[in-house]
Formats: sequence, structure tokens, C-alpha cells
Amino acid sequence: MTALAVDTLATPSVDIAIEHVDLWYGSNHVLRDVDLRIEPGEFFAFLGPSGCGKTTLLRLIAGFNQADRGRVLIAGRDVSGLPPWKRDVGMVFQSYALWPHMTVEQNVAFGLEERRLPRQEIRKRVAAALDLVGLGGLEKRRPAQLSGGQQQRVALARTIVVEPKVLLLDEPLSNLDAKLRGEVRRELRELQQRLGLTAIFVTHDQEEANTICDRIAVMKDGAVQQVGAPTALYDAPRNLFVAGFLGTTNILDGRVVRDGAAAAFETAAGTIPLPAGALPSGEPPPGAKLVFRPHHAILSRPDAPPAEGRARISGTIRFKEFLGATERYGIAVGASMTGAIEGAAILVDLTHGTAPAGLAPGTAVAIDIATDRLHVLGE
Amino acid sequence: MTALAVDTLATPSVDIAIEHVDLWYGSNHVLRDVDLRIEPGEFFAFLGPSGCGKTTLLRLIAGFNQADRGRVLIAGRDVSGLPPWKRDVGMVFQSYALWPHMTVEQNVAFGLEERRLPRQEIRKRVAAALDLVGLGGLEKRRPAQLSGGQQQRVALARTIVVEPKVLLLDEPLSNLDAKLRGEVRRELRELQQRLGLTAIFVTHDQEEANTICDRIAVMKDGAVQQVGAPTALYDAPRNLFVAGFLGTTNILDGRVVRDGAAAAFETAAGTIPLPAGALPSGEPPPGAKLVFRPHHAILSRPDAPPAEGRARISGTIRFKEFLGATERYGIAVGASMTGAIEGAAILVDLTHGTAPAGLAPGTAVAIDIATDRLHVLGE
Amino acid sequence: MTPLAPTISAEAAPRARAALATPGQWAVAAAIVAFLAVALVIPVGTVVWVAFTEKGTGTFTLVNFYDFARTDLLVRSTWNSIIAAAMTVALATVLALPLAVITTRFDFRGAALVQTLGFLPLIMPPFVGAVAMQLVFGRSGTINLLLGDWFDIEIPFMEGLNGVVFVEGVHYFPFILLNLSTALRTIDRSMEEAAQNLGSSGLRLFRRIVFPLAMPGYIAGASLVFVKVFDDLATPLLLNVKDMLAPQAYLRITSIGIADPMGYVISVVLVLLSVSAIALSMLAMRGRDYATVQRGGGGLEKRRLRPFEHVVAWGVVVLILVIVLAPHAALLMLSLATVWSYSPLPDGFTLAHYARVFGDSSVYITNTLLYASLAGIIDVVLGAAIAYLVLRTKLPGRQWLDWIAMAAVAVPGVVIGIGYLRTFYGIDVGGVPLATLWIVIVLALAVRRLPYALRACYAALQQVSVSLEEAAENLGATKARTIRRIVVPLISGGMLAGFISSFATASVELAATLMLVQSNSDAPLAYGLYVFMQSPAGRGPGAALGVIAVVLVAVCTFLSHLVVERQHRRQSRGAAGPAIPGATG
Amino acid sequence: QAPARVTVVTSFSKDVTDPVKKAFEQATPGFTLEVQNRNTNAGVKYIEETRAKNQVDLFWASAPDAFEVLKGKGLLAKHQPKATGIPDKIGAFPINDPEGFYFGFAASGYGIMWNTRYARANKLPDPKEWSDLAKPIYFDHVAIAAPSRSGTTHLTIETVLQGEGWDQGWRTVKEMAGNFRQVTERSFGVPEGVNSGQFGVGIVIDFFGFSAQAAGFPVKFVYPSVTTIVPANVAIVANAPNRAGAEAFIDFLLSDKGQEVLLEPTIRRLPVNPATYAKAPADYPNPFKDPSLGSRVKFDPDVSEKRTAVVDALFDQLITFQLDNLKAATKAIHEAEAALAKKDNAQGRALVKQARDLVAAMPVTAAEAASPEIGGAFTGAKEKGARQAELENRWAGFARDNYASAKAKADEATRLAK
Ligand SMILES: Nc1ncnc2c1ncn2[C@@H]1O[C@H](COP(=O)(O)OP(=O)(O)OP(=O)(O)O)[C@@H](O)[C@H]1O
Ligand SMILES: Nc1ncnc2c1ncn2[C@@H]1O[C@H](COP(=O)(O)OP(=O)(O)OP(=O)(O)O)[C@@H](O)[C@H]1O
Ligand SMILES: [Mg+2]
Ligand SMILES: [Mg+2]
Repeated sequence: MTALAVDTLATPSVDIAIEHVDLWYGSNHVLRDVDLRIEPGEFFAFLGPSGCGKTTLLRLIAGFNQADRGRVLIAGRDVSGLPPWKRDVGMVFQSYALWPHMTVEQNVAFGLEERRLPRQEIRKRVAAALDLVGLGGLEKRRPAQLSGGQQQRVALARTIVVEPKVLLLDEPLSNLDAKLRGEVRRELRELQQRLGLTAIFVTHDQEEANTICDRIAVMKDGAVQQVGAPTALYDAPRNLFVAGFLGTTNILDGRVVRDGAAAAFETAAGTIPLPAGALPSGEPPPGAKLVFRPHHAILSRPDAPPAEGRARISGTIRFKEFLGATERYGIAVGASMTGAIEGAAILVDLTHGTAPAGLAPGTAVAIDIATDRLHVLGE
Repeated sequence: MTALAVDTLATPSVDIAIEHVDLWYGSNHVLRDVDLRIEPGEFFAFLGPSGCGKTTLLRLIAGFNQADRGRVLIAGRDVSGLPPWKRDVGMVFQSYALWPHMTVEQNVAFGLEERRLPRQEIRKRVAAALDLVGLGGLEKRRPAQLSGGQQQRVALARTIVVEPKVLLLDEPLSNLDAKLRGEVRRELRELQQRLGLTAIFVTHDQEEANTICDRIAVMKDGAVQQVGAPTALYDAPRNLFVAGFLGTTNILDGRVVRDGAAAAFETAAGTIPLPAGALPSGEPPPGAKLVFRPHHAILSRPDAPPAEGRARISGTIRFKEFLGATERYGIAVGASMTGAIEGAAILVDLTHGTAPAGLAPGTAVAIDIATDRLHVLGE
Repeated sequence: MTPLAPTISAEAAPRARAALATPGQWAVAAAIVAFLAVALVIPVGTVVWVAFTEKGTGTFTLVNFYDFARTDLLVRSTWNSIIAAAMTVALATVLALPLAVITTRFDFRGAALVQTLGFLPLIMPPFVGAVAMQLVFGRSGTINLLLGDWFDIEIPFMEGLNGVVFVEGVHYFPFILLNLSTALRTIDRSMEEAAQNLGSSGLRLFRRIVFPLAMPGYIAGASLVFVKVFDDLATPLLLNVKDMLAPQAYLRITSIGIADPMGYVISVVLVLLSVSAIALSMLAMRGRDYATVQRGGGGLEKRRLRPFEHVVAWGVVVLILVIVLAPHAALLMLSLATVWSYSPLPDGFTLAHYARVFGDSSVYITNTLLYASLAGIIDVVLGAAIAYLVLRTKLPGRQWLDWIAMAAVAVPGVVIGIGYLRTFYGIDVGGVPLATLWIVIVLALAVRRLPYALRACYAALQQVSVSLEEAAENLGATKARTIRRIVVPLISGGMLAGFISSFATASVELAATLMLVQSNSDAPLAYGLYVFMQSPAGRGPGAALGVIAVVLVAVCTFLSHLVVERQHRRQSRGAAGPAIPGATG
Repeated sequence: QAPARVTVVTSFSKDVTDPVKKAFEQATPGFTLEVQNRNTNAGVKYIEETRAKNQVDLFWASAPDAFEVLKGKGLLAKHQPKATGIPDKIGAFPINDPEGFYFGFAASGYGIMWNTRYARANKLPDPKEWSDLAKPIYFDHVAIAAPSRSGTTHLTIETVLQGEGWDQGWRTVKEMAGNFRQVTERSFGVPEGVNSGQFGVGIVIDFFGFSAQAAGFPVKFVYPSVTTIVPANVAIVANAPNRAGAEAFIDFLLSDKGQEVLLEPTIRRLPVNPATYAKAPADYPNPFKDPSLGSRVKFDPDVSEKRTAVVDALFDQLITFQLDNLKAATKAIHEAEAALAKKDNAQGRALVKQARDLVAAMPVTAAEAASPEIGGAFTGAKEKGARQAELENRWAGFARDNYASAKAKADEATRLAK
């Protein structure tokens, strides 16, 4: 990457605090008591289903929305009265919001011109930013003459070129192919670290969130469900929603049975012994379910003995999907089970090429689940 | 899913033939001799980097672009002279193109009204389509009052509700979260099969393409690189581009050495024996490189012996990324190697939780590659 | 279509397949050409042809144009016209910009009212308007009399070219106000937000993002102002400025008994210069996009004003309105005045003038409403059709439709009137000459006002993203249906602006009407006004009729603004949407 | 049976047409009068363009030149009015067209109208004579209608030219013109401006002054001791659809009843039938008795006709379109004279005289103005020596240069007087 900020002294990083924010669109309660702290220089992600309020939250930080309750602090300062242009918060809009009357170059140069940088410097930085997103050579095009992904990259370049203290990225890579996305992502991460920017990233791609973010906030219906490092969320989801949202998950209905210190989970397909960490402290939440990831199980022939540390349930293969690096098997088990996604099937992911032969739909198999990966979670 | 097409008799599926099409935007050669046949009732995908011409090709089929050379046939009929509205080709626009002056409901009902269906029927089908994309309850909103993902879903609902013979989907799910995307994808697939639609899907998400598509065309710079079933493309890419584009790939520089029937690939990090299928018939193409997927290697301690059928090279762990279901290790090997993506590192993906302990950056490891997964490919 | 021979070099992009246009488009274009030919080109051609003939012999010659170029007076007039037009555009911009911005980009209560009031100056009834203007701004007008009493100074508002610029600026700035407002209303909010986010605000934001995006509307308004000033004769004559092109043409064409081709030569020059101005303005916009709808976008929500800003905004609005509405206030007073002569205010007030016109005015009002609204509708339909053909199709020569239609703006009303008599009088419809039917008045009004509606529609269509139309076609809507269901609703603001401009100005048009009105029962308000305004005692009643005309148009305008406001609110992010603190336009 | 419609195209205002219409319909039952209001020019053009299928019975307006144009194009029909007691001439003018195509039905005298409030505020004395208007005190306060656009004004100018001779006549006109504030493009513009106080003094037809007074405006009107009387006319249009009605209307207008209508305050024109004056109010001007009303000047219609266009064009090019230059020169002369009055200086006097002569100088002589070479340029006749535009440009240049040097000389004189 060409250095974007050759002449800029790195300014100290800022933190962002969102304090008990509520926001309505008319009668629509869009943000519910959102309370978050984003550390200086952190790369933070908002994750959540479509329509849960991620964009609204970003707009709040950027100054385009006003909280109806609560407040937002940037670098410890309440910004409620601060107009957007005084916040030094750069935002990549989900809708791009490119200016149709300007060329790519003019779009990207805009923010620098507003900062009254010398022509020379602007030219250099624009070229570097366009290079970063792989758009060198398209400087003179207008947005309407670009492909969707190219437009998205212009939107990204336009924001990062000004190197704002806070960078808000609203699905900035959704229309890029995996390879380019990976590259840009890494460049972004590097830029962010080099300049000490505080960045918030909205994405639907969990892999993306996991790779570049320090911490993630998972949202649902305008409320934050859990905040933590990617692995923490993945490995120790706080509730069913987080578990189900972060990667595919198998959810089994049933109830916890205790036998002294030992506990087990009784399902229609069999009783599964629970390790010590699987249960939340105290009573299991009402309506608790047993949760594990598709790749924490393996498939064996029903006649082979289960491996050490694995609990077994039996089923019949219903379908097989090819996902690239992995193969996904859908396995029908006892009628009382609810596979999170597949209706009445449990999903098992095997690395492509490592599955035992003969796993065609219809075959009876044994599902061996790593017990230390089991969780019992409530709503 | 609520049945969308209760009253519609399934019409016979149509095929699409794109015959040696060239297209210029001004002096910009955007499609180069594209020649494709999409079978009746097939779910087909265009895959390729941003700006490679996917949208242009869809627009050509839908009738918004005119080929400068070559022709497009739908159901065996040359459609060059046919205006868009007579083609019965539904397209989900990458930019949504929702009508701002209409409510969600009106947007979705538009196509049905144009087909002069009875009010009653329209109401039923609109409700079903909105249900399918999970937008029930937002009927009276206008596009500007929706989140990005919700807008995208309206665009999708608007097109599928008319059940066109040909369905063109230009990144219809890019702004949806993984869970919703999976659901909608499956619904789409079911709809397509039930009605016998011929569908073309543009996506940047290879997993998506792999899961729902029968065949994929990989494009680059306006030219088709390879056409085939997802597994065929993944397992037997025709060239380095396809290999690199479809999933992460390790690419090793070096040269092929033959010893009678047996062949091997000599790299700076060691010589790797090649199985019979790894080499293309005849001479290896000039500049050929050795290619394998990150999950086709495992990591072992340097002192452990390599497993059967695996070739070993050694290196040092440079970084580790958490991708959700898998962990990715970047391993620096001999100086002459070019990791496709990582600069000078080889990538190895291990299922999360299955890696041997102690694989911190800096550790020396052995990379054991499954030899039957090796390919030698040219540009 | 057969595939092209593969021998064509790969680099030269073959364009052979670019489909030109559909039969439907050809048909519409043909209809428009026919209309323009019948309603404009042929009638005007028969009159203006004189410009190309030698006086006396009638043989073809271009010597008259040579004479034009060699006559000092006319050369000076040309320059004066151009300068005055350019300066007026500047003044009109100053007056229109704040009103447009405040009422469209901000949540400003009374926006519809302000828009209506700001539009009124365009409706200046003939003769009385001039008198009213003199009574306020003239050398012996209210302001100067008061200034003279108090400070012993005199401001020459109405003297010379500066006076022309002042009066025309006040008179025609609504063109910019209307079209610019429409354009500003259509700008996606996210365009502004993106700029604010990058540190832009206030005037810079306006100058670099908002205004350029509203450029189609501004250009539409500004070019109308330009050509209007260029072609207007009433104001220069009122101010006794005769060395401008339009008055020269008028004076020469309407001199009795002298068959002077120079008047028609000037008309031709006027048409050419006006059309070049329009063509130039289009050139300035070529190669740019103004459609802001990408990926859903942010809606059209307005920004809320802080209390302090509210005060400033109201101050600006009131100041401008006071200046531009002074003539109308004077008109109102005139209509109520007993005698008003060389005094700041009338001597006394009376309702007698209204009583006097009461009997006559109902037929005038009915006729005016009928003619002007028919003309407005014709204009909007034609204007939208022409704009669509020019902007959205590949018809060869489509620009000509635009240019020919725009030529109407520069053709003096009398020329159209004479041309109509010449062309249509011989045609017999059920025993009476076609030219004597009132529908011909409508035709004349329509063709004269077509440029206004055309520019407004053109500007509006420039802001609509083509992909919205494609989406409709893709779902099975034919071009015609797409236009009806997508294009028309989306440019409805522009069409309304066009309708209002055409309607309002048609309702006070006199020059062409005076030739064509056959009887009192067919006469519109402007004619009634003329009849009164030829005698001293008719001044009050004339003013009363003028007020009636203004009120009539104002009510219609206000209603249509309400419609626009409501529609706009529906497309915004929601009535109770979020507000942005701070910010000035 | 429905009353037959008589259609008349007229430039007269409602104030005139309404009472006449009423009286006519009363006096001649069986006819209704349909009035089409058009300004004179539009009326002429209208009749010209619709000649193929004429729907108009009568043309009724002031300006005799309009009737001349219509007559010249064969658009009028001959008629022999029944009325008796109407003399051949009123003032210097023949009342009727000698060939019987159009008929004077009323006359009006030219005079000076002024706004009393304006005059008081600007300390203007009451004007009495034409020569008063050339005085420095009236500088920038006087208005007139352009003779090229007002047939009656044209006649007034022509009268001055015939009365004083070509050169002296123009000198008078230009000296007055040096004080013009405005040369309006329609006759009514002058009284309108005086009424509202835009300018103080206007050269207008009497009835404008009187009717403005009647309407309550603070204006006054005087006939200068020498004035011109101009007739207003009516004619039958060729192929009139209702010829009988048309004749009836003319006969009515010239009848006693018709003439009496003219005495109404809102109309107030001078009847052409001397007998009617018996019924007029006491102070009603009577051109048949009062010699100052027009009868002192000579008027030769032939001379007038030959040079109509030339006179109008000269007025436009030398005065209307050069008003600023002319005024600048006039102002300089006034200043010089004022300065000289304080401190006399022979050389200065000479310079001022030269300046006045320069202003008064004419690019064409009376003979040239009547010549076919120049006249032809305006009518497009074969004998033309130059094209109209060339002539006009030449005259404009002549005036501009003369006025500029006159101003220079006057300024010089002022300097000498200091
Ligand atoms: N109007 C235009 N003029 C010139 N070039 C254009 C125009 N529109 C698109 N292009 C170029 O054509 C190429 C193909 O565009 P297209 O939209 O088909 O790409 P795409 O494959 O859909 O990309 P993406 O995945 O980013 O949407 C791009 O390089 C783009 O820049
Ligand atoms: N103007 C509005 N009026 C009413 N509701 C609105 C308005 N704008 C947005 N919403 C609603 O607010 C919620 C949050 O919207 P937001 O754009 O923040 O979602 P998001 O998390 O960004 O979703 P996505 O991932 O789809 O972009 C959505 O349910 C949306 O429908
Ligand atoms: Mg969003
Ligand atoms: Mg695309």
C-alpha cells in the first residue's frame, strides 16, 4: 500500500461512548437503551440482522440523527450539539451517496479540498486512496459509469482519504468479491492501526467481522445483545440469538437434568452429558436449549464406537451442501429437535474431502458431538 | 414459504444462449466474446471480480444493453429486437432501483398490476412475496424509510413476485446477514425449482454460488474463464485465476521435473511429488505454478513424521486469523514462494479447535499437503 | 440482425447495433413536429419571411442582416440586451436563491405561502403592472417621494439599463425560484450528509454539492430569465429604454404604414440568440449526471432550523418579499385608490373600481381560467414529451424539437398573432374562419408559454435516474406505461412548476391575444384590462381586474404548492424523522 | 328576428365606445354594436390579414394615417354619408377623405397637460405656449408620444413643420425635445404618466386632459395659442358583412344625436358638426369659432402624405433613439446660457449659437424628404436611392455627431463664461 498519510502526524486516538441511547423514528423504537464504549484506536464492529438499527447508530455517531434519550461522547466530549462537519467522523454510507455530478477523482478529493490541503498533496493522496481500493485509472469516470463494486470502492476511498479520527464503515465491502474484500480489509486494518483511528465497522459477513475487528457488538431489534472479542462471542455466546446469529448453530430442544454435580441434557434423540462449563451459573434459563456448532460434530458409521469426549446421537442424512472449503450435511434426528436453520435437521460441517465415503442422503449415521463445545442457552 | 404461484400453471422452462457477444461502453471493451448456454430450468451463476462485466451481461439479457457483436437467444429466439418489457425476464438490480414515490406494497405490486392480475390475487401474492423476504408489516413504508437490507429485500420481492420465466439476480443478498441470506437463498432455490425458472445469479459470495447454483461461469475482464459445476471449478480449476478466485489458494513458484512417469514440482522450499492427475496433459503451461487450498494442508510439529499421502514443506508461523468455523495460519516459507494472497506466506486453514496446541506466531511448523489435492496451473 | 463480420477491428467499437428509436417514439416526435409546425413554424415563418426579402420586390436576400450588423443602434441594442439579460440573471439569482433554499431544504413553516408569494411577481398584468411599478419605484414613486422628503435623495430604480435590470430581475426571478425549488426538493438528503460528513457545511456545502446538484433546475430558470429579458419589450418600453433588441423589433413591427423588414430581421436575430443561449446552457450541463438516486438513498427529509436561524431565515424571506411584492401592493392600492398621483399614498380609498368591473369580470375570469389552464396543460404535456424524447431516446435530431419549441420564447406576440391570422383565417370551420375561434387563442398562448413548461420538465427529468425506468420495463411495463407510472410521478414537481409558469403567465398575456380576440364574450382578463387601461378613468378598474388576475393565479399556485409539499413529505424519511442540529444553507 | 350585428374594430377605450354603443343601439333599433378593441396598429394588421374573409364592418380610430394605409391597400369601401351641415375642414385639416373612404366624426386639439402636484413640487410654472416647453426649467419634465406610433402626434409634428417651415419647424421640435423625459410608444402613455406624476408635462390631445380631470386627477390642460386640431375617423371596411349596419353606424355618428354623445364628460371630443356646439357647456372649445384652434396653421395633406414615413423616421432617429445625446447637448446649452446670462461673453454667445445650430441641423432638406429616392426607401418603391436601414443609420450617426459637438461647444462656452 502506498502510504496515505505521509505528512500527517498521527493524532491521539479518541474513544466513543454511547450512553443509554434511545431513538424513535416516529412511533418506531429503533434504538433501545444502547450503551457502548469503544476504546481509542479500537476496531469495533456492529453485527446484527437487517433492520436492527446498525446504520441508525452510526448516523447517530456521525451526527445525522439525534438521540431522543441518552447521549454520545467522542473523546469524552458530549457531541449532541456538534454538527456533523465538526466531528471529524468519517462515514462510508451504505448507499454510497456518491455525488453524481463529480468524477471519481473529484468525489475523493472533496474532503481534502474542504480541509484546504495544497493541490499537490491532494493529488497525491487521492491517487494513493484510489490505488488502495484498486481504482487507479478510473479517475475521470463519473459514478454512473462505474460498476456497483467500483462505486462502493469510491465511497470507501472518499472517506478514508481524509483520515478522520473516527471511521464509520457501513457495509463498505458488501459488493466486492472475496479476494478484493480480503485485500481491502487488510489495508483498512493497517491504515487504522497506523493512524490510530477508532473505527466502527458494520458488516453482515461474520468472517469479516472476526478477521479485522477487535470487538463486536451484536444487536437485535435496536438493543445490544452482547459485546466482546470475536472468539469470545463465538465460543461463549450469551444467548440463543447470539449463538444463532454468529455462525450456523444446532439448537436442540429438551431439558437439563441434574445428578449431583453432573448434569445432562435430555432430548428426544438421547441424553447428552454436559461438561462443567456448559451450564450458566445458577438455574438454567427457562426455555433453555442445547447449542453446538456444526463443525463441532463429526459423522461416523452407526456401528463405530464414539470417540473420547464425544456424545452421540443418531440420525439419517437428509441433504448435503457444498460450501467450498467445507461440506455441510443435514441430518434428520428425533422429531422433537429444532435445527436452527434447517427445520428439523442437525447440521454437521466436515472439511471438504475429509468425510468418510458413502455419506449419501438416506444413509443412517451417528453424530458425535464434542461435549466440551456444548452450551445451554436461553433466549 | 407460502406458495407464490397458486394459480399459475408452470410454463415450460426456457434456455438462454449468449453467442459470441462483444460489448463496448464507448472505447471501453466490457464484454469480450462471451459465449454461454444456460439450460432450461438451470440455476446459473456469474462470478468474477468487481467490474468484470457481470451486470453488463445481465443487462444485455434483460434488454437494457445492446450487444455490438453477437446475439442473445432466449428460448431459441433472437431477442435483439425485443424490448425489455416483452422479454419476461425479471431482474433484481444491484442498485435496487426502488421507486421512491411508491410504498413497499406498491413497489412490489407494480409488476403484477402491469400483468393486469385481479386485485385479490395481487394482494395475495404481494403479501406472500413480502413474507418470503421477511418484510411483512412494512407494506406501507416508503423506500426511504427502510434500512439498506430491507430495501434490498423489497427489490428482490418486487421481481420474484411476478415469477418471470427468466430471473436475473444481481447480488440480491449482499446486504443481508448470513442467516437471512441463507433462508432467502433456500426459498429462492425452491421457488426456482418449483416454477422451473431459469435463473442467473450474480454474487461475490462463493459459498452462496456453490450452495444454490447448478453451474457457474467465472469471468474476468469481460471474458468467461471457465464454466462448470461448483465442485468442478473448485476441484479442477482451469487456470490460476479461477483457482485463485474461487476460494483462497496457495500458489507456489517453481518448475515441473519429470522422472519417467513420475513427476515432481521443484520449489525453493523443497520438491513435491505430483500425483498423476495434478499435471495437465501434455507439457505444463509456461509459467505454471503449483496450487493447493489452505484446508488441504495440516500443520504438524517439525519432528513428527508426515502422514501417508502428504508432502511436507517447512516454515514459520507468521500470523493467525480467526475466521469463525476455521482458523487461518499464515506460514512463511522459502523466499521464492508467492502465497497467492499473503505476499510471501502459505495459508493453512484448520477447523477451529482442532489445531495442535502451541501454534503461536514465530513457531516453526511442518506443512503437510495432501498430494492428491495438488494442481499445476498456468495463467 | 446478422452478426457483424469478425473482421472489424477489436479496438474500434462497432456501433452498428445501437437501436435508434421505437416506432412509438417516432410517432410522438412526429406529432410534436406537426404541432410545432402548425402552431409555430408556419405561422411565424409566413410573417418573418419578410426578413429575407428585399423591400419592394420581395426577392430573397440577406442584405437586411447585413444592414442589421451595420446599424449602430441595433448593434448597441444587441449588446445592451445581452448585458441586461446577464445582469438580470445575476440579480434574479440573488433574489431567488435564498427563498428557494430556505423553503425547500429546511423545515420552514409557511413554505407553500412563501413560494406562492415569491411567485406572484411573474404575474404582472399588462399596463397596470407598469403603472404600479412606477408608483412605487419610479422617479415620482412612493419610495423616491419619501426619500426626497426625508433625505433629499433619489434612487434611480427605474432609470436606464440599471432600471431594466432591476425591474426585470424582480419580475422574472420566479422562474429561477420555481425551477430551482423543484430541483432542490429532489436532491437526496444523503448527498448533503456525505459532504457534511467530510467536513463541508454552510455556503461551501451549498456551493459545491447542493447547488451543482440542483443545476438542472437553476439552469432552466436562469436560461428562461435570460431569454425572457432578452425578448421582453414591455419593461424597456415602460422605462423608456429603447436601445434594446426586443423594443426595437416591436417598435418597427408595429409602426403603422411603414413596411420595415428590420423588425422581422431583429425577430430572427432574437430567436437565434435565444436558442443559442439555451443550447449553450445545455452544453454547460452536458457530460454530467444529476440523478441522485443510488441504492435507495436517504430520502428527501428537510433540515430543522434552530430558533436563531429561524429568525434570520424569516428576516431574509420578508426582506425579499417586501421588495418583490411592492408592485403588487401598489397594484392593490391602485385598485382601491380614488386618485393616486404624485404622492406616496393614494388620496383616498374606494371599492368603486371593483364594483365597476364586477359585471364584466366574470366572463373574463372564466375565459382566462379556461384558456390559461388549457394552454398550461398543453404545454406540460408537450414539454414533458419533448424533454423525454431529448433526454431518453436516441431519435436523430431530437435536439431540434427542443430548440424549435424554445424559439417561441423569442417570437414577439404580435408576430404570432399576425401569423395566426394569416395562416388560420383562410381555413373554414363550419362557416367561420378558424382563426376566429377561441381555441386559436389557446393555441397561441400554449405555443408562447411552451418554453416555460419545457424547461421545467427538462430539468426535472434530468434528476431522475434511468434505472428507475428500467426497473419498470423489466417488470413488464411498456415505455408508455413506464412513463405514466414512473416518470410522470417522479417529475410531477417539475411538471407542476411548468404548468404554473405557463398558466400564470398565459393568464396575463396580451400581445397575441389582442390580435385574436373576436368579441368581448371570448376575451380573457388581459384584454379586459387593455380595454380599461386606455382612459384615465379606467385606471382603477384596470387595476381591480389586475388584482383579480393576480389573486386568481395566486390561489391556483398556492393550491399546487400544497400538493407538492404533501407529496414531498411522503417521500421524505418520515414526518417525525430525525433532525440535524445546526447548519445554515 | 335577432338584431343584426355591426362589428367595429376600434382603438377607442371603453369610455368612448360604451356610450356610443348605447346611443347607437337606441337610435337605430335592429342593430347591435359589437366592439373589438385593438390598438390602431393591431387593428390595421387585423383587417389586412383577414381581408380574404372579412368579418368586420367598420374601422374606427383616431389616426388618419391608419386610414390612409387601409385605403392604400384597398381595404376600405366608399360611402356617401347622409348627414348634412358638416363643413369640409376643421381647423386646417380636411374633415373627410376627399375620395370618400373615411370620415371625420370628431376632432381634438393638441395641447399641454400637466400635473399640478408635480409642478408644485418641482416649482414648474404653468406652461402656456409650445415655446414654454423649450425653456430650461422644463428640462427632463416633458413627454410626448412618438409620431411613428401615434398618428395624431404625427399630424401635430407635421403641422409644426408646415406652419414654420421645414428647418425652423424641426428646430422648434428639437428644442422642445431637448427637454423630453420620455418619448412614449403609445399615445395614452403620455396622459398616464402625467396622471401618476411620472413626468410633469405632456403633449397630449385635449380629451385626455379633460377626461383625466374628470376622473379626479390633479392635472390641468391648456390649448397653446396656436394648436392643431386633428380629426378622428371612421370608415367602412371593404366587403363588410353588414354593409347596411355599417352605413347606419356612420350616419348615426355624424347625426345630431351621434355628435351630441361626444360632449359627454368621459368622451369630450369636438363634434365636427358646428351646430352641435349649441348644446355644449359654456366653456367648451369651439374650433369653428375660435381661430386659435387650428385655423391659423396651414395644412397641405399632399405634402404630408409624401413624407409621412420620412418625418417619422427622422423623429425616431434624431430624437427618440438619440434622446440621451440630445438631452445632454440641450442641458449643456442651457447651462452655457445661464452662465452667459451672469457673465456675458461674445465668444461664448457665438459658441452657443453654433451649438444650437448643430442641434437644429437636419440631415435632409424638405425637398429631399419628399423625393422619391428617399421616400422609396421606406415604401420599397423602385426609385429608392438607399435602403431604409442605411438611411436610418446615416441619420442616427449625423445626429449623434452633431449632438456631441454641440455639447462640446456649449461646454466650451460655459467654461468661457466662468
Ligand atoms: N457507462 C459506462 N461507461 C464506461 N464504462 C462503464 C460504464 N458502465 C460500466 N462501465 C464499466 O464496465 C465494466 C463492467 O461493469 P459491470 O457493471 O458490468 O461490472 P460488474 O461485473 O457488475 O461489477 P460489480 O461486481 O462491481 O458490480 C466496469 O469496469 C465498469 O467500470
Ligand atoms: N424514516 C424511517 N421511518 C421509520 N422507520 C425507519 C426509518 N428509517 C429506518 N427505519 C427503520 O429503522 C430500523 C433500523 O434501520 P437501520 O437502517 O438502522 O437498520 P440497519 O441495521 O442498518 O439494517 P441493514 O443491515 O438492513 O442496513 C429499520 O427497521 C428500519 O425499517
Ligand atoms: Mg444499514
Ligand atoms: Mg455489478
